[in-house]
Amino acid sequence: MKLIIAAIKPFKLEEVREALTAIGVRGMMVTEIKGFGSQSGHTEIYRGAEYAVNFVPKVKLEIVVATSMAEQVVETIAATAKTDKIGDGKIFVLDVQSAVRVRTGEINDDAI
Amino acid sequence: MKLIIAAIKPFKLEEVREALTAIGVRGMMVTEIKGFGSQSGHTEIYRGAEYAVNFVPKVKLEIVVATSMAEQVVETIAATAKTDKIGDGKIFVLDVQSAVRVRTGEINDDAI
Amino acid sequence: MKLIIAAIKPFKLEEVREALTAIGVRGMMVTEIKGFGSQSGHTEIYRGAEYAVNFVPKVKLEIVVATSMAEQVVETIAATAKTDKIGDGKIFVLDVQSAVRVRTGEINDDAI
Amino acid sequence: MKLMKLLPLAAIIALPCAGFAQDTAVVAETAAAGVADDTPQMAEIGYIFTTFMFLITGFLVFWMAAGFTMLEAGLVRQKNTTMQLMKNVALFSFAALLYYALGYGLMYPGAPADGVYPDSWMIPGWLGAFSMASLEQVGGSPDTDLTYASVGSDFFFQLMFCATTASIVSGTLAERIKLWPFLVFIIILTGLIYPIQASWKWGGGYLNETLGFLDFAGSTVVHSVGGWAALAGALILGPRLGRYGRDGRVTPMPGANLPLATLGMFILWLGWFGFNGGSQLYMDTAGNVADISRIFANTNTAAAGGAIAALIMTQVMYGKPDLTMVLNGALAGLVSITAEPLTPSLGAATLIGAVGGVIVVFAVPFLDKLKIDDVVGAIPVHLFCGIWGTLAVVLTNGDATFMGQLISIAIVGAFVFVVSLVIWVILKAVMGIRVSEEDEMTGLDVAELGMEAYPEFSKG
Amino acid sequence: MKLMKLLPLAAIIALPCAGFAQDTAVVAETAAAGVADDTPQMAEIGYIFTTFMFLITGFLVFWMAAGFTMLEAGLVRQKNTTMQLMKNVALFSFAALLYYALGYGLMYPGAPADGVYPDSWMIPGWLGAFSMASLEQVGGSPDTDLTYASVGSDFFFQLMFCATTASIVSGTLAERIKLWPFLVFIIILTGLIYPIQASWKWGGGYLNETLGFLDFAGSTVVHSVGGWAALAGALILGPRLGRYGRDGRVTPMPGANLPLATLGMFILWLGWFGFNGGSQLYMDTAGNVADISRIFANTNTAAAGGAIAALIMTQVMYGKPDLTMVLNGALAGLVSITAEPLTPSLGAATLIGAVGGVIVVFAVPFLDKLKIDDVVGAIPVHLFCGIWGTLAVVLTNGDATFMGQLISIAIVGAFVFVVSLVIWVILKAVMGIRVSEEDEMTGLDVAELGMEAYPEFSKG
Amino acid sequence: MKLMKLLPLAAIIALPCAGFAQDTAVVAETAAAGVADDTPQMAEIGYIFTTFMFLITGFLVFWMAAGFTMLEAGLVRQKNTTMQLMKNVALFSFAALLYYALGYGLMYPGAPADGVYPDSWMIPGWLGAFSMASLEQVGGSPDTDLTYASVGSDFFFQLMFCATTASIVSGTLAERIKLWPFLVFIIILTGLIYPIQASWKWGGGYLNETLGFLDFAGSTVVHSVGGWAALAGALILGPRLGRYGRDGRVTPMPGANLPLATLGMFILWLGWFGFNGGSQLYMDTAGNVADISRIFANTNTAAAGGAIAALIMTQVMYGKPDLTMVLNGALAGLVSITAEPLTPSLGAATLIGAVGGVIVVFAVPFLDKLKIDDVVGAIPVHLFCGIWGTLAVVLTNGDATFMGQLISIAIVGAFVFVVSLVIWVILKAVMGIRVSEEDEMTGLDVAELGMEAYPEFSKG
Ligand SMILES: Nc1ncnc2c1ncn2[C@@H]1O[C@H](COP(=O)(O)OP(=O)(O)O)[C@@H](O)[C@H]1O
Ligand SMILES: Nc1ncnc2c1ncn2[C@@H]1O[C@H](COP(=O)(O)OP(=O)(O)O)[C@@H](O)[C@H]1O
Ligand SMILES: Nc1ncnc2c1ncn2[C@@H]1O[C@H](COP(=O)(O)OP(=O)(O)O)[C@@H](O)[C@H]1O
Repeated sequence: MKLIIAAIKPFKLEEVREALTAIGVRGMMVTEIKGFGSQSGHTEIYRGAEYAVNFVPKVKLEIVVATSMAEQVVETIAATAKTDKIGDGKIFVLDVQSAVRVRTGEINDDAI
Repeated sequence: MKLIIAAIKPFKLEEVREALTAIGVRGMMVTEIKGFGSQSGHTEIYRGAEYAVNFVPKVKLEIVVATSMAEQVVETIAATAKTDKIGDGKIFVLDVQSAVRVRTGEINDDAI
Repeated sequence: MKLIIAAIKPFKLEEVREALTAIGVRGMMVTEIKGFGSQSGHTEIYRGAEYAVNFVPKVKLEIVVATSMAEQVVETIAATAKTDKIGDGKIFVLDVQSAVRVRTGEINDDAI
Repeated sequence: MKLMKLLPLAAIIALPCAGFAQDTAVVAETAAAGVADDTPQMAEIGYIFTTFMFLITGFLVFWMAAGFTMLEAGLVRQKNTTMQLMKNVALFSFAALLYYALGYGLMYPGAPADGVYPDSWMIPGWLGAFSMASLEQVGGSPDTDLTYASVGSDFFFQLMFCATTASIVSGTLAERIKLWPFLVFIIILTGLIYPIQASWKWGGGYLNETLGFLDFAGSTVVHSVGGWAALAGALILGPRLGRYGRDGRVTPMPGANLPLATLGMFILWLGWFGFNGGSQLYMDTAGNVADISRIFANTNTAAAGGAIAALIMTQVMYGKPDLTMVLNGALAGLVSITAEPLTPSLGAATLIGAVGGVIVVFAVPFLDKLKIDDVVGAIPVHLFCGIWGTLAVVLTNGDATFMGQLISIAIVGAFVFVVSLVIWVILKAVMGIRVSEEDEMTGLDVAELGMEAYPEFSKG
Repeated sequence: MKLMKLLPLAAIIALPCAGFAQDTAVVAETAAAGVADDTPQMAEIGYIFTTFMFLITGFLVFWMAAGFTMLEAGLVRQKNTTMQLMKNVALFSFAALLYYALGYGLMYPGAPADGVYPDSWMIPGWLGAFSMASLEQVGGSPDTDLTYASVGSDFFFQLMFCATTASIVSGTLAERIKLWPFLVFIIILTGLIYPIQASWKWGGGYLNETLGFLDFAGSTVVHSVGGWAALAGALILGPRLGRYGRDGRVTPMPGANLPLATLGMFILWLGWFGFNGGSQLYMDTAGNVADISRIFANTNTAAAGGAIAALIMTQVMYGKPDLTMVLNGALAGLVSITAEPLTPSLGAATLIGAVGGVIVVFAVPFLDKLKIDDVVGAIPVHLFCGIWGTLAVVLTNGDATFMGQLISIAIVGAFVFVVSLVIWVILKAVMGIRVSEEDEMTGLDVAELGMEAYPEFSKG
Repeated sequence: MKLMKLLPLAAIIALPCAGFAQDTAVVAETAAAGVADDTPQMAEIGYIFTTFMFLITGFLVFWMAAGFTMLEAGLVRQKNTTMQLMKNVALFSFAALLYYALGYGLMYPGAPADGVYPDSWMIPGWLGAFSMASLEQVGGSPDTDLTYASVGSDFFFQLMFCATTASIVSGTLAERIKLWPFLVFIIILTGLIYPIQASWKWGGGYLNETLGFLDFAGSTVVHSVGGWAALAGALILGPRLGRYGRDGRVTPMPGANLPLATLGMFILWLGWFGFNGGSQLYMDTAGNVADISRIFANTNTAAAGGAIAALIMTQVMYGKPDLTMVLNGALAGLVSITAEPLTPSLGAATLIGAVGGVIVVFAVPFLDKLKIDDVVGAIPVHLFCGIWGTLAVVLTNGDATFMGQLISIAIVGAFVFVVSLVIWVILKAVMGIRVSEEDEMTGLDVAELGMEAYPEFSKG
């Protein structure tokens, strides 16, 4: 199995979720994060003092899928989250050794 | 070492933490997440408009433990987080290559 | 590539970010977490009732870097986040199999 | 409140609420007044002063409804906030309806004229007759008694006291009680329980006539009544899940939004000037307005005394001052001075309030010892300090007797507590008053209302 | 408001605002009054009562600006909160300036004396002359007419009504309109549209003189006017991105902070006592103060009726009560009683308010069907219930005619809606009224103002 | 405030606070009044009007305490919010006690009768005698002077001004000062510093008698005094950690809850009507109530002017309007008009307020240049605009002289700043006024109070 970690723009979340459901992804973990990257660094003024905004709000998806499915999931996210504007995000793939579904005790591919 | 990632029901957090402490887990990272899974998808009405609730609040645990301990930790979480109701959550295990304790510089098993 | 996960004290975030930028890290994901560890467990009183505070606020950094850079990043974080006080945090390193930059489709080292 | 009023009721009975009589009435009166129609008749001036005073102090007491709402919304956990808001808006609205439909009539059957109670009592001195409130006709009526105030202003003012009593209950029972059973209780409380017992004192009933009970603005008649009803509810309802460990360990469930709670406290403090000041009931002479001034000053200093006492107590006892206790302390000071805000000197008022603040600091953990789960501390503030304040009347008002106060407290307490207990038991049996364990864990907002109070804020 | 006033304007015209005339004036008057200078002359008493009443009811209406601000800040999404706060502070401030510079003069050209309009009208009965507001000289003027109230208090009170009208618009158009075009519209609304149409009724214009239109405190003149302007804006501006799916699916965008919204509702409820009560315009006799009391009591019960109606309706229709609808319901009750808060009995007032509550529950989804995106429900509350309330006058006030009410509603509505529509179209063409898609998705706070309302709270 | 008052003090001295004298008193008076006991004597009417006016404007000023609390709680960072709430509740409570114990007596030793100061001065014109405040007896006293108002109402009203001064300090020093040293300073400020300097003007002291200083409602006597004390504190306390980089870079520390800050601003705006209006001190004649009306209208328009000025300035200077500056701007307008809210025309008042708004926009970054860390902008608003407003009196009030104003500002400023500086230095030496670096980074809520303001909201 693979753990797919993706940082995307918040307003893309719903679209990505629908696309993933469409290809059969049955679960994920979503976290609000502060992203730092090339998009960062524009400046704002607060009460007359200028300052750099280094973090931009992003959404992190963590999805565990069967190895066979991983590529498709990555492509789907990449396709759906794309706006061609800087800050679209990143997708990372890691190896998962095992998985358990708490409710049933099913393991690995059956668990996800 | 192993990284154990678990998504559980929020109200189970305290119980799970106690159970893990009991078996000697000395640290973890806890994050509030929005979970998507089979539990998701009931509908609500807001100001007369019906809509589907796709995300349910979950808590994500991330725990790094010595390989020898991994299985026991997974079992403990699975046992404690269980309510037999849909949405109980998932547990994933990943490989960790190295660990460092910032304060002391200790590494790997000594760091956790 | 490596995924570096670090739990540090919140007020160290800016310092660490600057140090990492200095050594050429171009991106990261930052999450507010509740940390459990040896630092935890002091007690407070609320309306006359004593209770233990088991979680302390921490910041989690997730950074994917080229394998060649991983060690330096770990050292930089360790050096910058250090206060020699309990609760300084931990750094974990995991293997990353692949990476994609959504905007451009670049992969792996080019993506980060 | 100094004296109950025959006249409003007389007025009520006398006048059908002739809606469209407006213009005729106006014309009539205008004609009567003749040329100088815009200069009040001398006899009207006191009436205008007192009526206007009721409207102003009345809207201040109304504002307390917002105060309770913010206080409670700030002291419950995030997941039960929408429900707490809902309960507070709904309870005020139902109180308004019920006090109109039943309460006002029951509460003011009128004082006895040389020992003989008017027929407006069903059981003389104990139970008034049923009648819906109605106001003078538009334009006022020629035969209005000008020595008091307009029925409308009196009704408006008194209604707010009834609603206050109801607000007290919602805080104690928060985070676990179902909406509708709670509202059913509120309907009974505001339509029957409150007005009936209030008639004993302010309606010229037994406590007033026979026991010489003194309760200027309602430490007992309003606050302890709310407290008793809440206590009965808390006993039947039981504590929140996980609140009390077997080992007697108390798990704090910190309020989610302390700025809101603090705002609520300030709103209540402000409203209390109306609560106590308006209870002077007359502003038609220099003496009365000077008394109202005393009341404002005393009310303010009592609150300050309560807050400071709680601040110092928690600093000393726990090593760290506890804001929620300080907020309760200020309210405790206010409740404590409510039974007699007029006669104490500024110093005495400060001390009476300070004692209230001390009581709260001890009462809150004490209730936890008894495993009585009072989410916002309403019982310590309104019941305990209501009793203290009622007894403290004897310290500064020579007309009050310790026994007269004590017996009255007991009578009112017994009546309200027992009746409430019975109603809660019935409600529990009939419709169930508590949400399911799962719903309670999920939080009432999502489980019962499907609406989060802070949907976009992630929970830490 | 019962009658328009010649005198204030007379005063305005008569007196230059002689700032430093203070002391002389004071001296003069003091001298005049002689020894008993601190006892008001009999003739002054009614004047003092009414003036003071305006100041108090006026500050209550001012407080409504905070109510709208909190209501709207609570019902928009987190990312647009700072902008909503900004718009509300700014719109009140501009309303204050414009009503001073143009509005007050346009609104009160004065009623015709035996059929003949004073020259203070440019178009008799339809358009007043331009003049900036100015107050009596310091110390008051010897020749002040004592039968009404001071110009300052009247101006202060009336200004708040103008600002209220503006507040209504901001809620509907929230989360997508640019700051400056919005403020330009507000300037036109408060400087021209509102006062001109208000002069038709309260300035003694056509609707008042010829159609016998009755609108006590402004269900039409204030609330529906705000509603019409908002509706025109919503049509030109279009709904928020993603609000309405092609398949007719409506995507709810829940308010980010319901305690804030609830606080706003309570503030508005409180302010409404001033809004309706002060519209009695006189408190110089027992009859007038008794009427104001009726108004307070009726206003309160109508709000309660509206809240309960919405509570029950949503419980029955959706299975779960909807807090945001209950808040709208209370406001709906208030708007509904505003056209005639005096003549109804308490029972009638409750029903009139309750009908308002029902209207809102149906109107909100109805507007969504039409893809008209009203973020806070201002159109159902202020426009729909404003119309209902204006028609309901005939139920309790014999002087009102159904046709007179209906035609007046239509005239005011047509004028405000058409003029607003034109202005919105022009603004759209000239400066553009809507933020870019990207900015809207990012949220106006960061995109337009670079300032988050809750910077430290992570978004869930 | 127009003139200081001999009489209240006379009353104070004359009457012991005879708590239980109530009934006798009441009876007496009633008897005196005889049959028509509910119609005020003609001579009482002005007294009732003025007294009631003080109670109402007084509760409005009380409400400002909630305004400061919300404003500050909204502008500090999340981690210091509970502490800010605590400080505000505590400072008001201590102010209430100290003004009763010391302040009121010190502040009103009474004006000189033909040049001779009464013995109630320790140092004639400069330092009053010590005496605790006490009110007329219950029921009022037969020999009350009816030309002014009740002592109770005057005390209540004046107390709130003292508390306002204290509230100003807490905002500037937020996020780093320890609770108790702060409260010790507040005790000295409200018990000694404020009343002593206030007696120079309002107590009939030197500034009033000799310099002809005019400060109607306290731009200098209240606001700049708070500002000077805050400035002294900020200098001794130093800026927040990380606020100013070596390279002169300023790190913004954005307020955590802008809706709260906006609510606070609206509360202050509302309270200011009482602050300035009540300072007319009399409402017993048509002239006085007309003046109060002028004051209400001018106060409102000045706030609007300040807000709009700040809105436009920030738009022009930074390209984006800054809400926090707009909030400061409205308050700046209010402070600016406070020294003379009566004599300006509406236009002049708007401009005076607008200048205040401009001042704030420049003053806030200016203080940052000087590395003076004022968390909420209290120094620009209350000190800078307090000075501006005091000087601006000469523009519309012929009685004011530029030098008289300037010298008075200097005397008051020197006294308050120096004394405050000394006290801060002593406090720093004796108990330490600043929390540890670690505690400051952790946040005062957890470190000092062990209680988070928003425990369940995760920090973004
Ligand atoms: N090396 C990295 N490790 C972890 N997360 C990253 C990394 N680089 C970027 N990200 C995440 O991806 C987001 C978008 O990246 P950014 O460089 O801003 O734009 P782009 O993806 O267009 O290059 C960042 O906000 C951050 O959350
Ligand atoms: N494939 C997955 N990858 C990551 N997280 C998952 C995955 N499937 C489920 N989860 C997490 O587990 C939670 C519970 O899963 P769900 O399918 O709802 O119920 P159950 O665990 O009973 O099957 C989800 O809310 C989500 O947070
Ligand atoms: N085994 C672990 N797995 C994951 N995170 C951990 C682990 N141990 C500690 N942490 C994280 O590191 C933080 C600091 O660890 P702690 O034991 O409190 O202090 P120290 O790092 O000085 O030993 C914890 O709050 C937690 O977030």
